[in-house]
Amino acid sequence: ASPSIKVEVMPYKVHRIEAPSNVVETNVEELTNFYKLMYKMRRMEIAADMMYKAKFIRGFCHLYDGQEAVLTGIEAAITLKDSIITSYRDHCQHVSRGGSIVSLMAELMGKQEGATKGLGGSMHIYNRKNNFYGGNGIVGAQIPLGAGIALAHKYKGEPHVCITMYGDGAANQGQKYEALNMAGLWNLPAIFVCENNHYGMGTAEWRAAKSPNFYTRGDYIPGIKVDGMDVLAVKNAVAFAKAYALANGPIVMEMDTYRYHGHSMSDPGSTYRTRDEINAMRTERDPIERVKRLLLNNGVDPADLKKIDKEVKKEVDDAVEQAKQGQIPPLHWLWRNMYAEPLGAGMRGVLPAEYHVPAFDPTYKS
Amino acid sequence: ASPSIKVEVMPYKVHRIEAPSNVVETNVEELTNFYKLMYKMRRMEIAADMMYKAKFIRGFCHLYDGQEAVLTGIEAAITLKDSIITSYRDHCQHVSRGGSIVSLMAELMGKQEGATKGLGGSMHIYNRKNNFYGGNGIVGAQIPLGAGIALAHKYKGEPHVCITMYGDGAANQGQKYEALNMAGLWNLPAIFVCENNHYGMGTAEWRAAKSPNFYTRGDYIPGIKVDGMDVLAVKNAVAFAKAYALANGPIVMEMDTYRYHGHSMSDPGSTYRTRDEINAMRTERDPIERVKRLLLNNGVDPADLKKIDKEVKKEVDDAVEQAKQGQIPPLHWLWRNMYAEPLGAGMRGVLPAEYHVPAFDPTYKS
Amino acid sequence: SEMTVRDALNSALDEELARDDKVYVLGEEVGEYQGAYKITRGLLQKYGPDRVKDTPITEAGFTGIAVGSAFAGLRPVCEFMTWNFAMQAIDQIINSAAKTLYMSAGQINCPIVFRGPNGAAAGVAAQHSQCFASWYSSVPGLKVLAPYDSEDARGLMKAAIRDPDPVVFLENEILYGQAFPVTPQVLDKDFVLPIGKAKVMREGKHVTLVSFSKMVGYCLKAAEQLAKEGIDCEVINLRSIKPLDRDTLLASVKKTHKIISVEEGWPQCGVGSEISAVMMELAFDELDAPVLRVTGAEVPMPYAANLEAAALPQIDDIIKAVKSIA
Amino acid sequence: SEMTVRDALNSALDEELARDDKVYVLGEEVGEYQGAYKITRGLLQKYGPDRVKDTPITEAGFTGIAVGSAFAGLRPVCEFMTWNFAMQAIDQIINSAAKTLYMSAGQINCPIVFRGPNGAAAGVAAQHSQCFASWYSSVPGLKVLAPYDSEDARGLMKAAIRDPDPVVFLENEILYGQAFPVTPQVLDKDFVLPIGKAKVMREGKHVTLVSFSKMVGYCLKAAEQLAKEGIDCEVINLRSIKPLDRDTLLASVKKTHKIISVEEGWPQCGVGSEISAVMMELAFDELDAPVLRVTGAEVPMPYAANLEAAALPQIDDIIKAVKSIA
Ligand SMILES: Cc1ncc(C[n+]2csc(CCOP(=O)(O)OP(=O)(O)O)c2C)c(N)n1
Ligand SMILES: Cc1ncc(C[n+]2csc(CCOP(=O)(O)OP(=O)(O)O)c2C)c(N)n1
Ligand SMILES: [Mg+2]
Ligand SMILES: [Mg+2]
Repeated sequence: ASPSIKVEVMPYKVHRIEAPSNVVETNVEELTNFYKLMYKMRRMEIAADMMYKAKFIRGFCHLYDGQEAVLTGIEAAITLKDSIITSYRDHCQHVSRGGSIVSLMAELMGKQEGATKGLGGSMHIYNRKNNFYGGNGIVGAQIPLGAGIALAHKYKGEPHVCITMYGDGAANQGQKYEALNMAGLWNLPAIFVCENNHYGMGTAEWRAAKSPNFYTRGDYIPGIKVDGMDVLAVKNAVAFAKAYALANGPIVMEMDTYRYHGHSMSDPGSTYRTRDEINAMRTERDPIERVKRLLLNNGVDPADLKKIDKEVKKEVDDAVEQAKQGQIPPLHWLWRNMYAEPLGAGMRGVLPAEYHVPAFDPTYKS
Repeated sequence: ASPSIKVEVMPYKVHRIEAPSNVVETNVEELTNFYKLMYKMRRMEIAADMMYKAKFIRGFCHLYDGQEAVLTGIEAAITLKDSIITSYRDHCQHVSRGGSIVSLMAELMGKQEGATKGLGGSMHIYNRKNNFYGGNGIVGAQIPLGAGIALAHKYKGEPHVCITMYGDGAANQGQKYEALNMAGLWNLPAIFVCENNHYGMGTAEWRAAKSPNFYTRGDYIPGIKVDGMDVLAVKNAVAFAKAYALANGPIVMEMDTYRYHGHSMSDPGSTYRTRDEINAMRTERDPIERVKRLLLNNGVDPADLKKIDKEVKKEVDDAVEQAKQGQIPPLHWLWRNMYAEPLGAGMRGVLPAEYHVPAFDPTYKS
Repeated sequence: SEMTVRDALNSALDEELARDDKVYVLGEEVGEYQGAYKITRGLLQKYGPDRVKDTPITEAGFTGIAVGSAFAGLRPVCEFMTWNFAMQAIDQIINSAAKTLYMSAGQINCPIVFRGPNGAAAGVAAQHSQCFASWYSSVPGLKVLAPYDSEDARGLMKAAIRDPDPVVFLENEILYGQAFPVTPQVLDKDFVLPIGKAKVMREGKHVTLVSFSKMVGYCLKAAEQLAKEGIDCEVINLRSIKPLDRDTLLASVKKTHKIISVEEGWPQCGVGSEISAVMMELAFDELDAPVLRVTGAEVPMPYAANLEAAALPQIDDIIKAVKSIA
Repeated sequence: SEMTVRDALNSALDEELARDDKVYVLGEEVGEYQGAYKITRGLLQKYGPDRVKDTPITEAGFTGIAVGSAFAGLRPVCEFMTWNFAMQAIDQIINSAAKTLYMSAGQINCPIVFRGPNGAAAGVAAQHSQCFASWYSSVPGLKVLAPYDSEDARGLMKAAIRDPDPVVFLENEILYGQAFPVTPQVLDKDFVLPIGKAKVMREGKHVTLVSFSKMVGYCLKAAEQLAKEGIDCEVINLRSIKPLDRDTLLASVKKTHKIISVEEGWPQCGVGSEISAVMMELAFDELDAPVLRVTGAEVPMPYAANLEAAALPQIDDIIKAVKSIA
């Protein structure tokens, strides 16, 4: 095992709870893994951007580049038995929860090799096996859903938490306050992670929230504000929050982060914020560069990182090519998996007297 | 004018704001009016209870006895140009906003002489002329509606506030948090009055709210907690809140009060709380008895109060009798006032080919 | 023996809670208060607060929580005090519960029952009287059931709880206290009715009456009276509004060649509209008369008893409609 | 001259904001961002932040606020980024906006327009593609409009804003960028179309095609192709789904004796079901063939382009349906 490194992260701001230490332990091996995963996420999203512009991808497509440290730090602090649910900005959860880049890219391209067989698209990707509950297109809806998943963990007596990710825009949704109240009443092992990337579409946080201190917005529920551009700060805080949530109940985390791209592909992302702001984020707070510096400062050979870069790029490029070779779904897949028990009942097609009995066939063998 | 009396009320609890003085000025005349109005409310609700049990009233019927000081104190601090909106527990607003007891009773009995012509019933009573917006049956829905009425006041440049009344149960509704946020962002002259009668149906406040300190539940919005069984405490606090709201924007008020009856007529109101609790409220905190004591301590002749009692009882009894004599609405009123501009379009009746063009006729002359 | 619809629902819930510890009940006042309409009476005492959960009055939130827990393998029975209040939560019912299995390519199913009284009760006016049968039945991914009698209530509730998909279960407050005869078979703890199948309540050869929930009783009464005048009605209880049992309807129309739908909901785009459209498309040549709809009047529900009655189908209306084509 | 539907909506909003200072616009991104789909472009700059209000992403809340302000005399135009998101606010639309005039015995009207894109766009999958025409059209107290071309968009939007009742205004994202010819009359600042009236877009004698929104264009194209084969279709653009212009439909059927409805929404209890039922009840003897429905397939909308196309009516489907009865 590589020797322990101690890193001081930005002190946490807290609300109704005592802050954990801001000295985080790590090592070269862990940092290297973080670097790899975050760089993979970055390249994936850049590839998605290119593929979208080349018209291989359609509809809504929301990219995560800039925010990689949040998810990477979360995954480092929990296990695949803990659950995650998020919004439509869900590509990276797919890979962090064990999905392949090929199946992500194929999904974006609407291919049958896709993570959801071309049925779901960019916003609807899941991994039930590894407790990733998607991929939810309605702002705020995932918040009570996540509390419900936490309830299931507790109900079954499992020592697991559910991480519910949502944006600064979503943080104003009423259903969040309803979910927080019930999570509090029932002591659910629920971690509410507000990814504050400072904009909900084109609206700056302070224009949408009278109080943009999202870590305090649980009011009577404790909260912690974390530098969401620093994977170590995130890892440490989530480990703390997980222990807290299992012992006591819900906690709110605000991750101070940034999205480099526009909100979705139709948003250039530059009308409501300045180029300077974006550039400053990239040069001063980029989560990948931060880990890279740490690695170099701890004696890692720059050539090793270059090698990783090259491998990751190739992996992503290959995945894109492979996805391009994928097949579009056969038409009869329209009539699959509408019901787990279809009862033999015919569902109507576009034309009269055209009825189809939808099969339940999650393997799409038929 | 009768000489000023200074009364010390229970000190206010406050959240993010400085408390107003808890010494309230009043006089015998004002107190006498309070006494009259509150006793009228009390008798009305008792009459409604009896009429319900005698089957003159049907459906849902929610009584306000016990809570009279809240509305009476509010009305004392605002004018009829300020707006009020509330829940289904709306009988007393009808009279405080200038409606007659006859039209209230007639409405409860589904008569055409009713406040809403027998169309609305107990839960749907309004007085548009005097800015009373009902009478809303969906828990929580009146909260954004009230914020919207406040918005209209501000938009039109009027120096008026909207008082939005809701219960401790409703206080957990997500739409309240959405409305508070927008009211805060837009500095709306909105006063959110939580009537904490400690139960939402059969659920005690602490079983429904992780934090039952409702005056603090605006979080970043200031709040004040008031003895809602003391009309002077309410009057004083609402005057303070009105000035605050016009100058600054929204404020939350928690009125500590109690409902003597069950939630609605189908609830005996005694399975989830003890007889002792109810009796203690009646003997120790009754809002009418409190004013009565003040009047007597300030030299009012008990006979004068007895006289008022008698007059009020008679007024209510007469109103009940008059309402009983009312007519049931004619059948063609089914087809009135569905649209302000019905466009001559036929709406369908129960049977095929039976179409009716609904008239817009708020006077029901036709 | 006889059993009320309330007891039928209560016993079905009780038995299913006993049968499968993944089943739990949540909603406003379901626990300590024993249910606003006492459908959950005794269950808290028997199964404890983890399995009979009182919620705050926050429909969007607790529905989302229930759906999330179903994604994660529990089997919630989510009570709405009435279906009117479910409008605050309808996004979770449609976008989360109904669509996720399809969107997730079969990965995440949602075994949940949404239940509560639907449609008009007595004297509760416009905001508390809406029928949601047509809305929910339009949504692929949902199953929509509406029991009429105690047999339906038991058999369909058990079927709904055991079903792996989201079921919208539309009860009727006025029927809760009504007692119906039940056979020993109905009382069996494994008495489960098939979802998607209608029941012919009365055979007849002249006109088919098709309805659901409380209106089934009205149709039966109308049929009785009409029988005295020599008009022989077949009465079909839909039980399942989605899927709709087209086969049973078609078989009946092939016999009677005349069909009338009866529902308490509004006419436009109602359940009756669908039945009419299905008959058009699948039985046009069988029809000896137009398919007629008897429906709730197209008005927000008024409070006064006489207006309320005028806004809802009465037995006489059904008789009139039948006579107009018989 | 030509005008896109986007510009038609934008100019209508602009002129109505200028005409009546009680009119204001609110919704997510309507101001500084100029509208998610740029329908409100330039309006913030012209009318300022009190009349063009950006809201947080809190549909229930801002819809309730808009409705409350309408009760108090303002005339809000409440934008939903898409109608899918209005499910979070549907209780305010139905229980507050639609029912209050009736419940208040004519005291409190609600002059409000709820607007935004409805139904399927391109590649946005199951949670962003639902058509709500049938649901809203079922509700007495609401008026429901769906423009097809730029004339519709201008004339109906202005009518909706000037109307004293709540109007549900269902736009279509794919049409926003489409340009249509407009006459000088359409460009008049007082060009107002009557609510409740359908428009015959094309006269014909063999088969009536009735639809709304984007499908009107498909019907016109289908009619063109069928004309080449000697089948002469009449094409009706509903414009108003509530009230439904039964007279225009009946007049057409009296001529063609055959009618087909076309919509992108789901079939069960859809707008087509209602049209079918109305024909049954009011034109049974006129019908030479069953009323047919061409509808969106009964599935949550899939993402892949080929499946999405298969889930929605195509011009060929309309042609097939026509030929099956022509
Ligand atoms: C209920 C609802 N309203 C509106 C939208 C449209 N919409 C999609 S994402 C978004 C912005 C969300 O911002 P935020 O919560 O900050 O998340 P981020 O995109 O920044 O990750 C909006 C308005 C939606 N999907 N759902
Ligand atoms: C959205 C909604 N859910 C449930 C109900 C049923 N209901 C009516 S009143 C009530 C309790 C409300 O309690 P609270 O807000 O404390 O007001 P109170 O009745 O005590 O004045 C409930 C659950 C409703 N009308 N609306
Ligand atoms: Mg954001
Ligand atoms: Mg209460």
